[in-house]
This record gives sequence, C-alpha cells and structure tokens, in this order.
Amino acid sequence: MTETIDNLLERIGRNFQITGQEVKKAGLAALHCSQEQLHGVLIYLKEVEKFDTLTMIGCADWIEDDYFELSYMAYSFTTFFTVMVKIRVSRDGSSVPTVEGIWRQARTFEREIHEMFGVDFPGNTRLKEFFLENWQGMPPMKRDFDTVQFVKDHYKLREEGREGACNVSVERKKRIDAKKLELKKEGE
Amino acid sequence: MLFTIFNSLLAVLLTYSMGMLYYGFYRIGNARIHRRVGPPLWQNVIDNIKLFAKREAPGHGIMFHLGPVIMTAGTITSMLFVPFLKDSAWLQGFSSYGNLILLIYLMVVGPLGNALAVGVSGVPFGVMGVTRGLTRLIGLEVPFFLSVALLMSGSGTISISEIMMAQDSFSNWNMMAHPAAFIVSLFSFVGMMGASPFDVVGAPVEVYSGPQAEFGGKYLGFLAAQRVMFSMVKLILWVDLFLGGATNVFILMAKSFALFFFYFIVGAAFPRFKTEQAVDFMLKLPLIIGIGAVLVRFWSL
Amino acid sequence: MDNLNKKDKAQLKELKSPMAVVDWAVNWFRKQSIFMLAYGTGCGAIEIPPTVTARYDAERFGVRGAATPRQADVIVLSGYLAVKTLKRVIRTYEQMQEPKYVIALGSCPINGGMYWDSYNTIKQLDRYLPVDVTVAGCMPRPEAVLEGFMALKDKIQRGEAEGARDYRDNIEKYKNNQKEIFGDKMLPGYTCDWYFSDGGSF
Amino acid sequence: MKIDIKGIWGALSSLKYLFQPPGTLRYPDVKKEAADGYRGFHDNDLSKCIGCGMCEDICMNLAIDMVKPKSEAYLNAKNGSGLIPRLDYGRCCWCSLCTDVCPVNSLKLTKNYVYVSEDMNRFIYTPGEEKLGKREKETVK
Repeated sequence: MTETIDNLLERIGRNFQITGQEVKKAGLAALHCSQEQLHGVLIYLKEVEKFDTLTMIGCADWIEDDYFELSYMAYSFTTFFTVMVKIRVSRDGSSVPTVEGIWRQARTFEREIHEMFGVDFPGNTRLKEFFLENWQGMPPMKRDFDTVQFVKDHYKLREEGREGACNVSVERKKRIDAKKLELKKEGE
Repeated sequence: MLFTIFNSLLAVLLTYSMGMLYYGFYRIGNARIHRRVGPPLWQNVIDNIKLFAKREAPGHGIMFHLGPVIMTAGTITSMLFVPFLKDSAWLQGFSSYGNLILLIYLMVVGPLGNALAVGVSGVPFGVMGVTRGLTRLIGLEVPFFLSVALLMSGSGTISISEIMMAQDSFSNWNMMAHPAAFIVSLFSFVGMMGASPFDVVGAPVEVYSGPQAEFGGKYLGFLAAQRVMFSMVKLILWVDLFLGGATNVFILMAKSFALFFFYFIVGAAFPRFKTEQAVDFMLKLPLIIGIGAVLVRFWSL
Repeated sequence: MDNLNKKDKAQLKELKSPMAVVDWAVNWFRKQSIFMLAYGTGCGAIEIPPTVTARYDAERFGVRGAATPRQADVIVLSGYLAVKTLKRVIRTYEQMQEPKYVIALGSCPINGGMYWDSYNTIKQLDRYLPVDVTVAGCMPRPEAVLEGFMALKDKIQRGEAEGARDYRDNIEKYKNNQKEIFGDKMLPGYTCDWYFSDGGSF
Repeated sequence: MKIDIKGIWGALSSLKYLFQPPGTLRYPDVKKEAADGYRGFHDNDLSKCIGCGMCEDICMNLAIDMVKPKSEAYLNAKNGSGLIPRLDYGRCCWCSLCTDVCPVNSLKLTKNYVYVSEDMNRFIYTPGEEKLGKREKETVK
C-alpha cells in the first residue's frame, strides 16, 4: 500500500487530540493541536513517522483574535511530506517549552521568534539576542508595534529641502473658492 | 669604493624599474586574459608612490616597524651578491665575495623578517598566511636545492660568476647542458615568484591578503617595492645560472623577460593549489625528476 | 602619458609656488590609484562585480580591490545599513589609513530609501560617517558607479576629499550621533580612542 | 602518478584572449543607450500635469511631495490644485507606480540614470521645473 498523507493524518488523529486538519496540497498538510499535545505530536512524527528534519518554525500574529499561531514544519526525506503542526498561544507573556531536544536546529528558530515576537521558550539553551543588538521595548514584529513612530523617535529623517509640501485637497479647495469669489465679483 | 656604492644604487634602481615595468605588463596581460582593458603600464609605480604618500600607517611596536626593513635589507643584500652582467665591471655588487650557498641562505632572510613582523601584529589572517608561506617554503626549497646541487657539481664551482662564465655558447648554457636541473628548478622558480598555482599564501579572497593583512601605507609601499625587486633578483639569478648570463642590460632584460613571460603564462592560466596540495605537488614530480637526475649524475662520475 | 589629460595640464599651469606643485602631484598620484574596499551592505553588492570585471573594468581608472581596510583608500557602502552593520562599518572605517574616502550608493544612505520606516536601518549615513560622494539610484548602474569614482577623483585632485580630517575634527558630533542609535552598546573604545589622541604609536 | 594533459592544455587555451580585443565598454568615451523601458530619473511634462496628487498618494516610500512651483507660469490651465510633484531621490526606488498611476501621462521616467553629488542634500528636485542638481554645478549627464 502506498503511503498517502491522508493515512498519515489518520494515524496521527488516532493517537492524539487533533483539533483541526487540512491537506493544503499534495504532500503538505496542516494540523492544529493544543500546546500540551505539541511535544507528543512532534516526537511521534520524528520517531515513528521518520520526519527527519524541522524546516522552520513560523509565527503569525493574529492580533484581532489575540493569539500567536506557531507553525512547526517537519519534513520527511523518505515520503517527502511536509506536516505543519500549529498551536495557538496567547499574545502576552506566552511561553512554549522548547523543542530543541527533538530537533537541534529549533534552537535558532526559537531564538528568532523570541526576539521578533517576544514568545518565551523555557529550556532553550541559547535564547539570547540574535539580529537586534541592545533592543529594548516591544519586539518589532508584533503587529501593534508602530514602526513609523519608532523611526520618528529613534532616527532622524532628512527634512532639509522637503519643506513646503502642501495637501492637494486643501489647495484645490482654496483655488475653487478663489475662483468662485472671482466669478462672483465678475457677476456683480 | 665610490664606484661600488654607485653600482649598488644602480642595481637597486634597475631592479626597481624593471620590476615595476614587468609587473605592469603582468597586470595588463592578466586583464587581457580576463578580456578587460587593464590599467596603464606604470600603474604599479603610481600605486607605490601613493602608498608612500599616505599620511598614516598603523604601528604595532618596534618589531612590526623592523619587519619590512629586514625584508628590504634581505632583498638588497641578496641582490648585491648576484652579478648582473658578465665580462663587465658594472653591476657586479659584491658578487666576487659571495657564492651560491651564501645566496641560498640570504634569500630566506626576507620571509623570516616578514614572519617576525606579522607575529607581533597579532592579525590571525597574517599569521595564517605566514604559516602557509613557511609550509610552502618546505616544498619549494627541496627541488631548488637539488637543482642547485646538480649545477654546482656539474660546473665544479660554487661561484655564480664562474658558473655564468662557463656558459660561453648557446649549447653550453646550463639549460642545455643540465636540462633536468633546469626543469626541476623551474617548478620552484614559479613557486618562489608566487605565481598562481602556489599563491595561496597571499590569496586576497582566502586569507585576506595573507601576511600583508595588517601592513598599510608606507609599510605596504616598502613591501610592494621589496616584492618586485626580489622577483627581479630571482629572475636575474636564473638568467645567470641557466640562461648563460648577459653581457649588457638589454640582453639581460630580454632573457629575464622571457623567463618572466613563462611565469606569467603559468600564473595566468592555472588555478590555485591549496597549501598541502602545493607541497604534495612539489614533493612528487619535481622531486622524482631531481633525484633521478642526481642518481644519473653520480652514476656517470 | 595619456593619463595626464588636458584638464590636469591646465590645472598644473595655474599653480604658482613649488609646494603647490608638490601637493598637486601627491593628489594626482592619490587619485590615479584608488584601492577599493567594497562593503556590500545591501543590494548594491551586486553592482560592484560588473564595475570591476570585463564589461566596465574599473581598473582602467586605477581602481582596484583591497582585501583589508589597512590597505584600502575608499570604502564603498552599497545600500541600506542596518544598525548592526553600521557598527562594523564604522570599525572598518576607523581602521583605514588616511587619507580615506567614502562612497555611498543608492537612495538608502541618503534618506532611508524604501527602508524609511524600518526599525533597524539607519536613515542618514552622513550623520555617522563623512561621506565624500553619493551616487543616485536604486541601485545605480555600473556607469553611475564609475561616474561616482570620477567625481571622487575630481574631489581628490581639488584637495577637498578630507573626510578623515572632518571625522577627526568633529569626532564629538559623530560619536554623539552614533551613540543615539547604539545606546550604551557603543563600539569598543580602542578604535575610537585613537581618534581622541594625537595619533598612532608610530 | 597520473598527469592530466588535457587539464594543462585546456588551461593554457585561455591565453588566446591575449591576442583578442577586450570586451570592455570604455565608458566615458563610449556611452551605451539604456534599454527600452529602463527606469531612469523622472521627467514631468508640466503642460499636461493636472496636480491631482495621485503620484503622492500611491508612493509607498513617501518620496513625492506636492509643492507650489516657483512661478505660476509653470502651471497649465487644467491644473486644479496649483501643485506639482517634487521627488526625493533619497527615498525613490524607481518602482514606477507614480508614472503608471498618472492619469494624463505627464510624469514619466527618462533614460538618464547618472547623477553624482558630493552633498547628500542635493537629491531633491522638482521634475519639469528644474534639472536634478541644478542648484549647484553638477548637471545630469
């Protein structure tokens, strides 16, 4: 029997509580689970289903519904399937135990997410600053981070030579009013 | 005495201008092989003068300062023990007081000064370059010594002047009389000149210009001038030993340019060896030919 | 010498004192030999290879690459500079030997470019380093880069390419501007201490 | 020990380029026309510009300001707001959105792309009204 991704998802669903699953395209499936189930699912994927590598950990900020969605993408070199395991964590003070013990490269992905979104990963051995040096305040990739305001506060934009910018609609209104006044005078 | 001093200054001037000219040709030729136009012929002189005109240069104490001085001194000393011309009082330096064995020792002074200076500068790339350079030297010296030994036993003398004098006609040139020695020496010649298969020591993309990493301004100017002069000394030595010497400057230039052209062809066409590959190569083909030639030589004695 | 073109000859005739001629000659040598340290900070790194290789061949003008900052005359900053990059660039610049020049390519070093609202790139390079020549474009083509080198040469010949002197004289201003973005994580002292003292040890 | 004859001979074949003319474009003497559709500096046909400000609205880098021209003579009769666009080349990324959105096709990209200045404050100009860098000696080449 040839292995299909539906069989795989069925086997996972038999062993774990999966809250939602979907096959995005051939060889790529996404499944949602709770944070408590995460490590079980990932260990199952690695040890039983032979998913050799973790290609990345993604993080999406769903600010309207007030949660971060973390996607762990595991890839298998035997079946060439990619499985995204998605969990939801709260946006403030969230912490997810590290998966460094399962795949070592998770260390770097978690380090980046920690820096860019502020998610804490207890147990990660290298959770220090990564791209940003000496960063204080809100992590920059959160959607409520106001980058324009940050730039105005921290950097100086070149204003010299850019004076005298006018608002088009205001100016147009002025000209129309002036024209009307002129016409009125002519009428009189 | 005055004549000797004047002669020595003339030798320095001649090697400097010849070297700059040759290396200008080298840059243009390389550019043409890359299908570029290339810099003007005198670009090396301009670079050198500019380096001396830089306002500052970093210092790392007295040894760092002395390194380029030792190298230049080593170069000029070895230059003075190489006779440029035969049957002439001009451009002889102190060659009547020295011989080939002394010269072999003097030629190592430069790299040693370099190693001392780079050591105190503390730049890891520089130290790496020096290590590679000294490793490469092991590979280069063995075939060179073999060919020189063959030559000395063949000519029955260790004086460079006498070896040069003995080559009176084309068939007597040592490259014809001792072809094995000549071929073996060419391998180490290309390596000593720092041409491409053996230039891993100062490769700009691998070790960030190697031993010279920390030298800037006037230090680099000294090193650049030293390098071209030392190259000329080696060219002239090879002309003296194998190509029958020269009776005037024009013949000297013609012969040394022919050798330089060979060096240029090898350098422009062939890719770079790693350090251990270079040593491996040197200890294989040239060594086998050299030992074979030595055995044949002693057999026939 | 075809390098000594009409403009140079006209300038040479106008010089009066012997010292002026010496200065002019030194500047001429400086402008004819430019060792370039191409610091590919952004997208502009891709414009340097066509400039120096067969198609446009910057070596015709005496421009050639240098491997280390100690040997370089000009640092070419091509594109946006992240705060982290700027720190390295400043260290590299401080290691170069006077006289030294800076060429900035593209929009980003001028006023932020398309990264004007990015939290992590600087907006005005000339607040942190003395920039000699700026080339417009996003990115400038190799012709424009060559034109930048020619403008730099003009400036060197006029004797006005003294960015290093400017940096030394206004070190307080530059270091304060750098402190604004680096905060208490400034560069290690030994690179900038040198600028506050009278010079190197030799 | 094996000697790679072909490897030696093949490398030496690169020497033939010594005797061939180089492929370099000698830039300042020989200039090459940019390809069609190349995005160079802006030009604004002021006899057409209606001052609608669409270019300002669409520019995501805020490179365009609408400003009053130096003289009313630059404006045509249809210009509703009396404003014309001013470019900041410290922001522009030549994405060409402003010229695509221009309803009267007055704002265009030319094939000039060489501008060099020693002063970073010289990269702002009003196309149509002045030339880039006109305030000082440099000119568009």
